[in-house]
Amino acid sequence: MPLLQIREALRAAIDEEMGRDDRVFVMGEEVGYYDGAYKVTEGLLKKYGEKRVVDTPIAEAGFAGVGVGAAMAGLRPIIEFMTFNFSAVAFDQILNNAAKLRHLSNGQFTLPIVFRGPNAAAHMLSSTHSQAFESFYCGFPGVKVISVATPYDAKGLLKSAIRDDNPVIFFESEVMYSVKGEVPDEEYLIPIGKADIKRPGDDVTVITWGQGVAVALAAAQLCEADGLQCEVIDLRTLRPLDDEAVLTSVRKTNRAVLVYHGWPYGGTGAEISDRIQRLAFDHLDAPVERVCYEDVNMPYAENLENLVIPSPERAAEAIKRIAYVRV
Amino acid sequence: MPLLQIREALRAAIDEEMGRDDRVFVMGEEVGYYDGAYKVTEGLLKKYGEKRVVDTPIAEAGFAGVGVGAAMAGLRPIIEFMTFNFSAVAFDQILNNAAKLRHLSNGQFTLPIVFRGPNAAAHMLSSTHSQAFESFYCGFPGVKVISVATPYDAKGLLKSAIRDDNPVIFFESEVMYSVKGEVPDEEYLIPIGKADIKRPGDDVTVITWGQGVAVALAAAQLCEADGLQCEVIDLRTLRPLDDEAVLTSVRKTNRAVLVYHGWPYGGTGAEISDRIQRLAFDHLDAPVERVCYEDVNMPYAENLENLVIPSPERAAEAIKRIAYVRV
Amino acid sequence: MSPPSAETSPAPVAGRDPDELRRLYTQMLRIRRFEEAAARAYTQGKISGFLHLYIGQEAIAVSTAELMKPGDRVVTTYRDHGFAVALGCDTGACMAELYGKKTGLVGGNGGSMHFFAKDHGLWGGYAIVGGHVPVAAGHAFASKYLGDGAVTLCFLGEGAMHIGATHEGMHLAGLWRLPIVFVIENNQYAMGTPLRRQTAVDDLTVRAPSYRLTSDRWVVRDVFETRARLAKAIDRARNDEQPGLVELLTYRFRGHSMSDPGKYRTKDEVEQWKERDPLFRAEAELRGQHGMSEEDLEAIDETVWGEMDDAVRFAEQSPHPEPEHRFLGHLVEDDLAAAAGHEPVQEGN
Amino acid sequence: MSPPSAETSPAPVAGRDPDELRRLYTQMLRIRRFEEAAARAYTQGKISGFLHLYIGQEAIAVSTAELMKPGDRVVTTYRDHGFAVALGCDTGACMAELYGKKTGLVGGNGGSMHFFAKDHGLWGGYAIVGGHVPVAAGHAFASKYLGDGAVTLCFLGEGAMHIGATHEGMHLAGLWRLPIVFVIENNQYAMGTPLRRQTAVDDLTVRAPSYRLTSDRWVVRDVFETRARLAKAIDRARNDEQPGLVELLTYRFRGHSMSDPGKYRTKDEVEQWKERDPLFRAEAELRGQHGMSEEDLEAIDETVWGEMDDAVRFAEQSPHPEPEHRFLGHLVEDDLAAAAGHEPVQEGN
Ligand SMILES: Cc1ncc(C[n+]2csc(CCOP(=O)(O)OP(=O)(O)O)c2C)c(N)n1
Ligand SMILES: Cc1ncc(C[n+]2csc(CCOP(=O)(O)OP(=O)(O)O)c2C)c(N)n1
Ligand SMILES: [Mg+2]
Ligand SMILES: [Mg+2]
Repeated sequence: MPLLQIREALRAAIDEEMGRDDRVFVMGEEVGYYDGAYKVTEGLLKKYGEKRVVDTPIAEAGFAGVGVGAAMAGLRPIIEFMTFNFSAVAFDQILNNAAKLRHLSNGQFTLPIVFRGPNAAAHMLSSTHSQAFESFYCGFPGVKVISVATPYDAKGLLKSAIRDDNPVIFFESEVMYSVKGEVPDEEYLIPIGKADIKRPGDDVTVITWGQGVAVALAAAQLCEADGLQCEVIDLRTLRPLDDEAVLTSVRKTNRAVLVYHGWPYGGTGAEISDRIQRLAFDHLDAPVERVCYEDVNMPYAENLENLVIPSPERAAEAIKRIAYVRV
Repeated sequence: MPLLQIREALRAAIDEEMGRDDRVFVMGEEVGYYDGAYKVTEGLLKKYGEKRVVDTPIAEAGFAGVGVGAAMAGLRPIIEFMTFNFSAVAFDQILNNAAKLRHLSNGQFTLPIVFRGPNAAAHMLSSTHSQAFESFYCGFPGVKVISVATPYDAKGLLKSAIRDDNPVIFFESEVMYSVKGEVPDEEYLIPIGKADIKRPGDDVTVITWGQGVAVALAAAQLCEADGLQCEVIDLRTLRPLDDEAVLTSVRKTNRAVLVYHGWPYGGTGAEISDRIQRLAFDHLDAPVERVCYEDVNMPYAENLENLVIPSPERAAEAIKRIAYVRV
Repeated sequence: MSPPSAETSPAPVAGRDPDELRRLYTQMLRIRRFEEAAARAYTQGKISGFLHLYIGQEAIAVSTAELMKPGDRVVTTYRDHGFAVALGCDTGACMAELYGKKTGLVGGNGGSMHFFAKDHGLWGGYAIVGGHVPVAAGHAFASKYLGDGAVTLCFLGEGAMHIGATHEGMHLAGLWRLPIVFVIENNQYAMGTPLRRQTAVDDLTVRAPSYRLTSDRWVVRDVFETRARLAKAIDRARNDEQPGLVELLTYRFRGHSMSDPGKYRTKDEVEQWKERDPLFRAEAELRGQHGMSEEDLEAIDETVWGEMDDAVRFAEQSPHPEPEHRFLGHLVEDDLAAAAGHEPVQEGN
Repeated sequence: MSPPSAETSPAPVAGRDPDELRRLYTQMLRIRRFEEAAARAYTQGKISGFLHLYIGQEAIAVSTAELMKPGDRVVTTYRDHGFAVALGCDTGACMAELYGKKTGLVGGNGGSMHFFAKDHGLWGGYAIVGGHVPVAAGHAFASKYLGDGAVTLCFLGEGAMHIGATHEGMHLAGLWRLPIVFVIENNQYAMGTPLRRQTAVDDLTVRAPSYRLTSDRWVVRDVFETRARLAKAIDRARNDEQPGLVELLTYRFRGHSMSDPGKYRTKDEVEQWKERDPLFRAEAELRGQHGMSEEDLEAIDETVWGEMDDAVRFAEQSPHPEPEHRFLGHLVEDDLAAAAGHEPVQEGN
């Protein structure tokens, strides 16, 4: 199987879907002539032209809203946020239009739209450029939320997202675009809403997504030295959550740790923790732990950023703590 | 003690603080000549003039940002959102400016600013006008978040919020502005960060805030018939959370139910649930339950809205369920 | 408040056919009576929430409806009943929506502020000020993309001119030469705030060149004039790649919503504007120039009231939405499953 | 890209004092060399994150610094080093910030995009496009409220003109007649997007009347001219309640940030603009009209490079911030507690 970078896998997904359906188009800042700020859309302008690869001025609320309107009118927009940090100025369009117009119109409209782009911290971009937005968007009834960590998942899930008839928020990561992995030549789709066990194990369930996946796998590795076998579950879809996958694992291991990029108060992490304590209460031998950002605005300084972002060591510590391994 | 409505208590707080400190001013849509969309600021324009009671055009990002800038420059703005639903268009100003500028500038600036207004569902305003925003804002490092349910709390906490040197998000409710309660004549402050036991009890801890408080108290009443004594804790401050108050109660009752207005996925409710399972794990005899909005966009139709919003009956059911009372 | 500066004297409009005027008059009257019936129901406590009346502005919706071709779209604000009635939505369904009934225009999901009737060209009433402007630009974007020849008409209050989303939506429409006309219904107030405290300019079309939009601006006194001038803007947008910005000087005779007593305006001012009321003027013309009798006029009114009484009756007798309805309209697959008889699934509950 | 239309020929500016020119030239050079040093460190992998260079636009920051009175403020974008240097911030502290060091201008919290130096009048570099415009209006609001006589100068790229926050901030400033000047640094590109694909107009000051802002517009070729014309705008804002919008036609000779090779521009275009480079022109004038020798010029450059080498050395030798520093700058009381030696408390951990 060919080895692709995540950016190439995403591009292949967009390219295939654009080839398959004339109504699919890409819109965002620098997606066209610049080939994408992070080169995800490289070559697409050349192939599909200005009509279907649309550069925008800096106006996220504007072009997010244009995407919503275009979706109502039968197109299938892929809206790129250069990073999800800039979606903060389009928050209302996602909350009050994308997520609500089907409901408000009592089903008169269908909104097949994908909002995608990199999310969460990269490296030394300071606080305004290092935020994880799933905690906000996962809360919205009316949308689906996806976060990918491998080229294979990126391609299969982005294709599904583009074909989905609902608004989908699709999270990538600047620091992961170059991550390579096998991607089959033949076409495939990955169903939205299904988690993936990235590493099987019997002792502790480690639940993760996005940038957290690599951290969790590294932590699992570290824990092996202590004889702990972690089951690492990559959620992939954050809304709707794959409760079954999580609960099946927790019922087996009786312990769960969440590892992810994002602030600690509330959000996706807290939701999963709450579901586990509620739906697997009698199976838990230890509290659910979360390893995520510290509760601060992300500092620019590298040494501080490294402390704020979850590390394999910090994750391993939490895993061992709830496995009651002396640390 | 005089009986005041919540709106009057809020007004008294603003009035007293404006009288006390020239740098305090109010800004927002219709706060002046119209006397406030919900009459919280009634009479203040007349008393303090246009300079300190500032009507704005419809430009939430604009005037929220003006507030932030004015706070950096030494003023103490009170920014009214006509409702917090409209703060969605100012999301970026709160996230990236209000919550971050002190940190980004390494403490060069202090941001004594209050964003206040009604929050969550009122009655038949449909989905764009019925949203609870604490789940978003509680996540931001760098702000405090308050939600009030009585005239006494409203006055004492708003005064503290205005005097606080940090950005404070202050939640009220359209449907509670007319709620009456005793408010002392003499000046008082209520400390930010302290929960209040609105009803003591030994059997189940019911944690609530804002519009949830009345629901929780009514549910507690209902549960008495089954011999259950609920301890109803009104958090009042949602960030920072008063962990001690919650944990002390849960260690006593070994059971907790959250009752609040807001969506179920993530947010403040999930955070509290997570903290309880984590910090009182060995004390819990049942999973923590949450009684909140159903996971839908709020319908306009009254009968549907009543089903989506938490009712005393629904709360009582959850309380009994985790107390293992047959329902 | 003094009368607006653009008191453009309407050039005598050709073709003032009495039958046509009568038809347009009746349409305007239907909107007015619909809203009067709604206001009464509101006062009686039969409907709730927010209710923003369009009374005084009807000529705009009626002119617009006249000009729409199949596929054209109207996108507007929460002040949306007038467009629904003018575009031919069933007044029973409109009233039932205000009552939050199952038979309502959007099944009780949206209420007064969110009328949608795609089949009638009503692409929605939106309640976040300015938030619909980029969406409307998106509709026009799709028209250009698909080459369907349709025009989108995006209505907004003058109060919406000062918010970011409006700026971005208009800017993109101008940049991309989209087939859209933005129509400002400048009814002089945003809630209680008169224009002079909203903005430093008098004439909102001064913004048009910054977006490369064509512009026009007039006092809405005459439904023929309004139709004729709107037609030109629509034509430019449809055929000449010239998106437009039109400012219509108008007035709402009621408060901002039912809860607003409108104390910020003088009686004099309201009276001045009543003289410009296109409905009143059309009636006067029918009576004066066209010699229509009092009885004929009353007969029209009776028919219209009859329709509205029926609408109210329909609304009152209609059932509430089924409880499961609240789970619909979120994800497409849930709607399909429900249609096939399956139970709803709830996230996180 | 063809040269901008507003190639306003600079009226011969009175008072071209050679000493003054030399001073301004040196200031511009300090900015350029600072950034060249930073770019080198970046290329060497010693600094990271985003680094947006100001090279080509230095005359703007230098003119501005000349005009500021105590209390006046500069608010700008992520392209902020030039202002920091021009306003007198220590280049060592600036460089240390890029290195993320404890001794940095903001202690390593903000990095390149977030220089703040209140005491020097630098009220910050902001990284969300347009997000700073309302904040700057807020500073001006405070000045008016307090009657302190200060002016706020808000700089933005031409790319920021199309986003909502900019519209709202400018609109409020115009409505309330705030003491502020908005200065568009139109360097022709927003990242890789040339102006003609950003907006349908050529001249961005066409927007000024919609906000009732005064306006001016010129090509930045000459630091004296730029200073003189900026001075007028500032004066109107300070003394006549006339907030302003100024469009400065300029160019960045480097890519948008260090990761941008700038392939979207032709060599020719860059060369054309290099001829307008105020630093280059000042040097030519010093050499030509004022007879400065090559050695004199080299001596200046050497001194400036010396400063920058010191800055780099200082940055490299400075310590990293202490780990506990990451908990500071959030809540005031935590900062006070830390100053008093207490441990930080973490919410939710
Ligand atoms: C973003 C936002 N802010 C505030 C409101 C509350 N609000 C609803 S209508 C309105 C006034 C709008 O005035 P205008 O645009 O002139 O329209 P009109 O009501 O006069 O038709 C306000 C402030 C809102 N719906 N959305
Ligand atoms: C809201 C927002 N969207 C996108 C970005 C990413 N971004 C940073 S700078 C920039 C280009 C800005 O161009 P311009 O305003 O002309 O300023 P210049 O960089 O040319 O100085 C973009 C798109 C951002 N920081 N904020
Ligand atoms: Mg209006
Ligand atoms: Mg630029």
